[in-house]
Amino acid sequence: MERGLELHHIGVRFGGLTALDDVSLRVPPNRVVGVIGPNGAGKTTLFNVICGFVAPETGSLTLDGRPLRPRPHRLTRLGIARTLQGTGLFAGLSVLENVMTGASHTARAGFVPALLGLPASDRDERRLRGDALAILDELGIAEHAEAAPTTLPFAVRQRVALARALAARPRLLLLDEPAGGLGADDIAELAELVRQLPRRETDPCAVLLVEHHMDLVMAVCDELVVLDFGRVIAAGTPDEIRDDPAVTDAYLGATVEEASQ
Amino acid sequence: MSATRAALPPKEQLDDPGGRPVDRRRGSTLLRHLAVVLAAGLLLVAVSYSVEPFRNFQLATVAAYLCATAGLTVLTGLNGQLSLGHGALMATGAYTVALCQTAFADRGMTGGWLLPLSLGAAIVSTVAVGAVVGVAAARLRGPYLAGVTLAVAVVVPALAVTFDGVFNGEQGLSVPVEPPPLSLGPYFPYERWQLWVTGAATLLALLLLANLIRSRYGRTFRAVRDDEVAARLAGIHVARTQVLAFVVSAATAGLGGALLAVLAQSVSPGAFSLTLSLFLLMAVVIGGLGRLTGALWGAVLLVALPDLTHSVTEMLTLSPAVAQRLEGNLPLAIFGLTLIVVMIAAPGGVQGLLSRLGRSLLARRPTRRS
Amino acid sequence: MTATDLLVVRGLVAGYGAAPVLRAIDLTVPAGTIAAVVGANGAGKTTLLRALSGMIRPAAGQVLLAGEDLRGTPVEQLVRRGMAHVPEGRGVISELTVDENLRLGGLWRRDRADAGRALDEVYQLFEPLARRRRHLGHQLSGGERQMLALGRALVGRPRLLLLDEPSLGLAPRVVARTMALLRQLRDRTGLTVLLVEQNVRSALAVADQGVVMSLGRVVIAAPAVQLRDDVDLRHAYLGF
Amino acid sequence: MDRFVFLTVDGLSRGAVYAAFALALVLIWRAARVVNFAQGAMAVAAAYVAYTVSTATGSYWLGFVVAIVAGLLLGALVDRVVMRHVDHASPLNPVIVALGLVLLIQAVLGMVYGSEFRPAEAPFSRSALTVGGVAVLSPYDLFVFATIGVVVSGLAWMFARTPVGLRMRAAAFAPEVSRLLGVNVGGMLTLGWALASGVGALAAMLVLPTELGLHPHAMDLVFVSAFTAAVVGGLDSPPGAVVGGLAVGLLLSYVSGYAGSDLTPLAVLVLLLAVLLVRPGGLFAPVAARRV
Amino acid sequence: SGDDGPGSGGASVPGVTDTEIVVGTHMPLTGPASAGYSKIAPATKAYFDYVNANGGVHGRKITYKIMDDGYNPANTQQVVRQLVLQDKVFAVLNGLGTPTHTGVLDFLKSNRVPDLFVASGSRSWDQPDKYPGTFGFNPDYTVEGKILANYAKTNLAGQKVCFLGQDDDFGRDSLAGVEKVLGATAVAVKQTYVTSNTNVAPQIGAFKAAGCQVVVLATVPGFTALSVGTAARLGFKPQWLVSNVGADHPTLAKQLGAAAPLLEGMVGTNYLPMQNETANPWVQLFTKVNKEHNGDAPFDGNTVYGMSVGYLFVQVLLAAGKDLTREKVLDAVQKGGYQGPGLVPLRFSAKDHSGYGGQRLSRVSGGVQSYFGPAYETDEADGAVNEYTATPAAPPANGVPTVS
Ligand SMILES: Nc1ncnc2c1ncn2[C@@H]1O[C@H](COP(=O)(O)OP(=O)(O)OP(=O)(O)O)[C@@H](O)[C@H]1O
Ligand SMILES: Nc1ncnc2c1ncn2[C@@H]1O[C@H](COP(=O)(O)OP(=O)(O)OP(=O)(O)O)[C@@H](O)[C@H]1O
Ligand SMILES: [Mg+2]
Ligand SMILES: [Mg+2]
Repeated sequence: MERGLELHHIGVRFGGLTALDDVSLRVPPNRVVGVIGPNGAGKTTLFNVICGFVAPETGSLTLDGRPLRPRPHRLTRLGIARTLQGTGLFAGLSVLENVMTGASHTARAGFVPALLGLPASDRDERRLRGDALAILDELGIAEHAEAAPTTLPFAVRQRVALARALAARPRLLLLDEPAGGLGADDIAELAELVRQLPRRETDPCAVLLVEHHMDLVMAVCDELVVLDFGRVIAAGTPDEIRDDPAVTDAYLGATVEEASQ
Repeated sequence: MSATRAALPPKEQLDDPGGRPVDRRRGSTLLRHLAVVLAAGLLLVAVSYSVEPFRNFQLATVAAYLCATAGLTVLTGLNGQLSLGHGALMATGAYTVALCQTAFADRGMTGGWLLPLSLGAAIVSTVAVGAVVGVAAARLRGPYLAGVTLAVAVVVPALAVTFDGVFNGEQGLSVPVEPPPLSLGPYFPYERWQLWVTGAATLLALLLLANLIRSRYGRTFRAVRDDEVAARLAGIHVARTQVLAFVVSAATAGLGGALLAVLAQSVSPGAFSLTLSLFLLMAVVIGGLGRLTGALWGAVLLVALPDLTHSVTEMLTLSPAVAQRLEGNLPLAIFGLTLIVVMIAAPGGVQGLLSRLGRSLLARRPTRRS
Repeated sequence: MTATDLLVVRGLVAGYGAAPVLRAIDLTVPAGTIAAVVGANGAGKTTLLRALSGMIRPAAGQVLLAGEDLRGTPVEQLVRRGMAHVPEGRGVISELTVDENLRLGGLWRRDRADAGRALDEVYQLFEPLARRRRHLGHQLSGGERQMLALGRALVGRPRLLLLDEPSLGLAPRVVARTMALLRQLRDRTGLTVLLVEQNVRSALAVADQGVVMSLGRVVIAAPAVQLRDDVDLRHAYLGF
Repeated sequence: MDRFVFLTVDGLSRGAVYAAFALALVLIWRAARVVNFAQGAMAVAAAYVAYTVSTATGSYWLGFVVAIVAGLLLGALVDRVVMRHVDHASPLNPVIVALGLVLLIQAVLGMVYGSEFRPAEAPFSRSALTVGGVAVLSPYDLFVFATIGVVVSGLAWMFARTPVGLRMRAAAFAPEVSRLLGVNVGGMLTLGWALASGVGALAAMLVLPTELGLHPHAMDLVFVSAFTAAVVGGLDSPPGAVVGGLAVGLLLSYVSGYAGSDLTPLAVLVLLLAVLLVRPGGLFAPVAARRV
Repeated sequence: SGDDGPGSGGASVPGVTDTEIVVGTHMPLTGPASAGYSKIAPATKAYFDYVNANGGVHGRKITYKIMDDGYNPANTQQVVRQLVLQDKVFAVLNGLGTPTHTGVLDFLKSNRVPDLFVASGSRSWDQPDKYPGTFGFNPDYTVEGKILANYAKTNLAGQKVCFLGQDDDFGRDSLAGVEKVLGATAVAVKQTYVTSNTNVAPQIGAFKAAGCQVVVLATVPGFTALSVGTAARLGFKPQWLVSNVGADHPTLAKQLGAAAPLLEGMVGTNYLPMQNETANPWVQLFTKVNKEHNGDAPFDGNTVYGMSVGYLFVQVLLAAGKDLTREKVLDAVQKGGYQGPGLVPLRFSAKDHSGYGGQRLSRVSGGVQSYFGPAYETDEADGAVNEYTATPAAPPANGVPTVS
């Protein structure tokens, strides 16, 4: 039986500042779990713990029941991929190359074939390229394959970042504010896309999503976890969370319309 | 000078090493590159017959420098690591080749295979040194990396003095090299032979480098340069990649140094001073970072620019009093000024300038199908 | 142009290379009002703000601030004319502390005492910043940086505030508060705001005027209420 | 024991001059994010001006002041005429231009002054005072220490406490944003170059009397040591430059005193590695940047 | 192989026509090592111009190509090949520097280019079997060390002798000479310096602590000045015995500036007329040449040196005869017997390619450096240090040598 990613009693501190405090959560396979909370609540830090950029002071992680001691460059091998807040694309690589890089760990040809330009290396490259093009196609940005990322509109860059993460064929995808800077149409499309991820025919994956855009969160998440000052203050289905007064108080607040009247 | 930013490509253009669209490369990388290398080799042979010995020697020197600049441009241009110590790596190769050749000569061994063997040994020893430096380098960024490689550039030549029992101090070692094979005839010019040897070795090195750049390794080099965090998340072991780039770069630098030693038939620490390291860096930047053609322009400039500036000053007739002051200094002043002007006028280096020219010519061609 | 028009843009053309991104923008923002600029990704909203604050040089057209032509005014002089630009991507200086970033916003001012007061006010407005005075910019979370960037602009007590997607990365509660704050400032101090937003709903909620951009042109400029309430207009230009 | 004290004192006084020059490198790094490889050549140029003035007027102090002024001007000039026009998108470009400047300046100095050594006079006695039979610092050393102390604390104060210091740092880190905040970035850059070059000239005036003399290449070796010192200390930190300078000075003195001068380059490399492998941003590195 | 390959034999001799002889040299004109040395080649050239103005040698004018190598062996490789392969020089004359010139020995040999009067005191130039075309000029460092040590032994007997040398063959050979005379254990403290570290206080401090009374310096001028200055700072005043390389008083005085009086009493060596001996006919001749053909550049030991090289070369060309070939020039040098400005004998023979074989001591007194005592000659082996008593030759009337 598959158990997915589990965090147990994670605690992180930066100097005197408690970024995460006794946080436990679970991302079951093929589910979309959202993490929301005020700015500085520790959401990105939580991602950093899962990725191994930040070592927790307390607590532990397990993946499918096995202890997980994450290191960033080994994540894709474990079936975890992540996008970055901002986009973090390689400016000097074309879109296609960016996506191919995402699948680095699947390359099989070693150094010597590469150095000698042997067919093994060429085959590898062709396969990576084919896969990358397929993903770009799936996300509807194949036409930009040759472009330099810096010349593309923001929404397209966001998709490239997503494509790069998907190229790793993850079982768990960590998305950090994927809707940031997107317009309403793009967000709707993104929502559709994220919803589909656990239901893809090939390589379905679970999603752990950090986002401030409530429409998106409510539309795609199966479960929500709310952080405030590094602690979990609520967890449940979107509907439960929406009506939780503590969450409204700490995070949602009044609508803009109400607030500005 | 953060290392990760050390070499962002010019904005409007990606440093696709071959400049061809990515997805139309169907055939074998090896065959494609081999064809280019063979053509270059034939051209080189033809040239070697049509120019005088000194030009042959100069071309051979260009070839030797090209090994080093090509390696450096992979390191600095593609991988974003700055090295002020490539002169020291060249010295490592040069001394290794000197020791090997001397050992062979002392034992009375002869044969055409000895030189390739020595060159191989030079590469191996430089790889070892490069790996050690590279491991340290992988932890460092920008000016801190510059500081350490600068120290390496100073230390390695100094070791020749410290261990003068082996390396014979400032005076250095001589490199016994066999004459051209008799089958080429008794009067075969030595300099032409030198060009053939260095040219062949360099083309081979370039072939391998070009293959590597085209492979996923080239891509990971550049990915690490552009964004280390994203690279790690894409499953790339950043430190390992950086060490690998350093080692590859060291190997070619070692070969370059070894070839230089073979050309000069001698090595001494003074020939591999910090100045050489700095000049190599200038060469790759002026040539155009991150492209093998840029490394070629850089190597050509390293040899041609001093020669040119010297000729320019020779054409001036000066009174003895003025000549005393200008002699030597004027070429250097011209050299320095050229560097500054080129860097300001063409920040993408010679190669950047050429490709810009090429593109604007293409754009002006009336029959362009869309 | 009336005396109360703080910002007037006429026939502004600007871009990054050969092809212009902005093709003849005309725009008027009366003093003491909030204008929301909305439009799809790549419409040129950011480019418009950059051209206004001189970060890119317009190819043609005119920008008048309180009747004064801004052409040729160096970027660093514009704050002295009362214009503050919070750029896209926030522009927090990561190597400086929160306090230094904020002080930088008022450094150009002669009136040191008032700059100090403005600083205190910002700390009161954004209390997470007050807790992190000595933190370096890069240690902040995404939303904290956004607060810092906005706060820094306010320390200079601008007349005209150019905001590029201030809601980006902010928690809904803070978005609401920020928007409310803009209204307050408009009402209390007569601040004029040119607000670029993807978050059309919240932008139109606070704005007096709505400006819709598409492909480098202003396709419609109308009272915000009208854009908000007129279903046909909304469908035609905003797609919801 | 006497020898140890002697070597320590000697190392400290050497280290002080390295520190002075390292400080100039730190300044320009903080102001423009450039490692100025031309710092040595620029400082020598200023020292030649001082030499000309001093020999013409017979006044050391006039030359001293003129050197610093010349340094300030040269720095501003280099920024306005050259560096301003360099594309800083790749940080290597300014480095290459600086190397070009080195060649140019040294060649011009060689043309004007020839390649003979000129004497570099010290304003105070360099003879060590003896205390209890051991030679300790000379009046000149004390002068060097005092000058450097004043410069370091002045600079530290300027950067940390004054608006101009804040502007300079902001302009260096984020020129675009700084302009939006009303910082005259161009002016700050010029000021940074001028200050750094002025401090460099001052350092040269302090260093040269302890070197072989005045020569177009007189600062080449000092540059290497000072750059090492700055890197060891952390390029962003003026106190780091001082600590790094003293550390390098001491190390060189001990190694050549106890082990042999041919081992000094190796010792410097070992020091660098030892420090940087533990603290990759130098001893006084700022907090490591959060990158995700 | 190929004794009669193209280029040698036959009518054409590289660099020689009926009206011209082209010779070249490599020198540091720029860079850290150029101080002083950059004046040598122009002085030689000035002397050649003087000879050319007086009709040349056998009707041929001498063209002297000076190439700057910045004291960098890699550059030396390039410029010497340019001289030989492109400019087709007849010979390379007075190439300067041990590390720089060592690198081109094999190249010059395989191209059969006469490699005359190398400007350094290394013993490498004296290998007639291995490098038949290479000849030295300067007395070698061992000879010099022996003569300095001989002075210490006879005039400063019983004093504690110490030694500071450059960390290369210069220092090593010099120390070997000193120890040959004084005995292997006689030198109380031996220290070395590297040119990349300009602090010699640790070394000088060690001398002081050990109570050294005599310090032999095998140092380049910069480090002589530095050592003397540092010693004064430390209140240490030994008797300095300084190698010819680093003993030129004008150079040192200029570098020390106001501290020049510290040089008082310094004993040095030389083997050419001192530039301040205005009564010496050679100095008079060279001064005249310097005025007429060298832009009246500052006249110092390097000028005398450069012109002496030129004089010797003209002597050799004359001796080689009108029908000039490379072989004849080498034979002419080996024949030996040249008399010129030198105070000690030139030792050229088929078995000996080493150049001057002795030195005379000088002392600085009242700010003036002048010779004292006899000239000495010796070999680099265990031979005794002997007085050399032959009277120096006088220059020919018009300053141009004639066939002897
Ligand atoms: N490397 C660090 N050093 C110091 N403080 C840090 C560091 N990383 C994070 N913090 C602090 O920890 C807290 C949590 O940061 P985090 O980035 O996880 O917030 P977040 O929930 O992602 O916020 P946002 O929604 O604004 O992105 C913040 O107050 C931040 O300032
Ligand atoms: N630095 C640049 N160089 C070249 N083109 C650019 C640059 N910045 C933006 N562009 C192009 O200009 C156009 C308008 O961009 P702009 O950033 O102004 O749009 P925007 O409306 O702000 O979009 P978004 O909502 O994504 O922020 C886009 O097509 C974009 O690709
Ligand atoms: Mg976050
Ligand atoms: Mg925008």
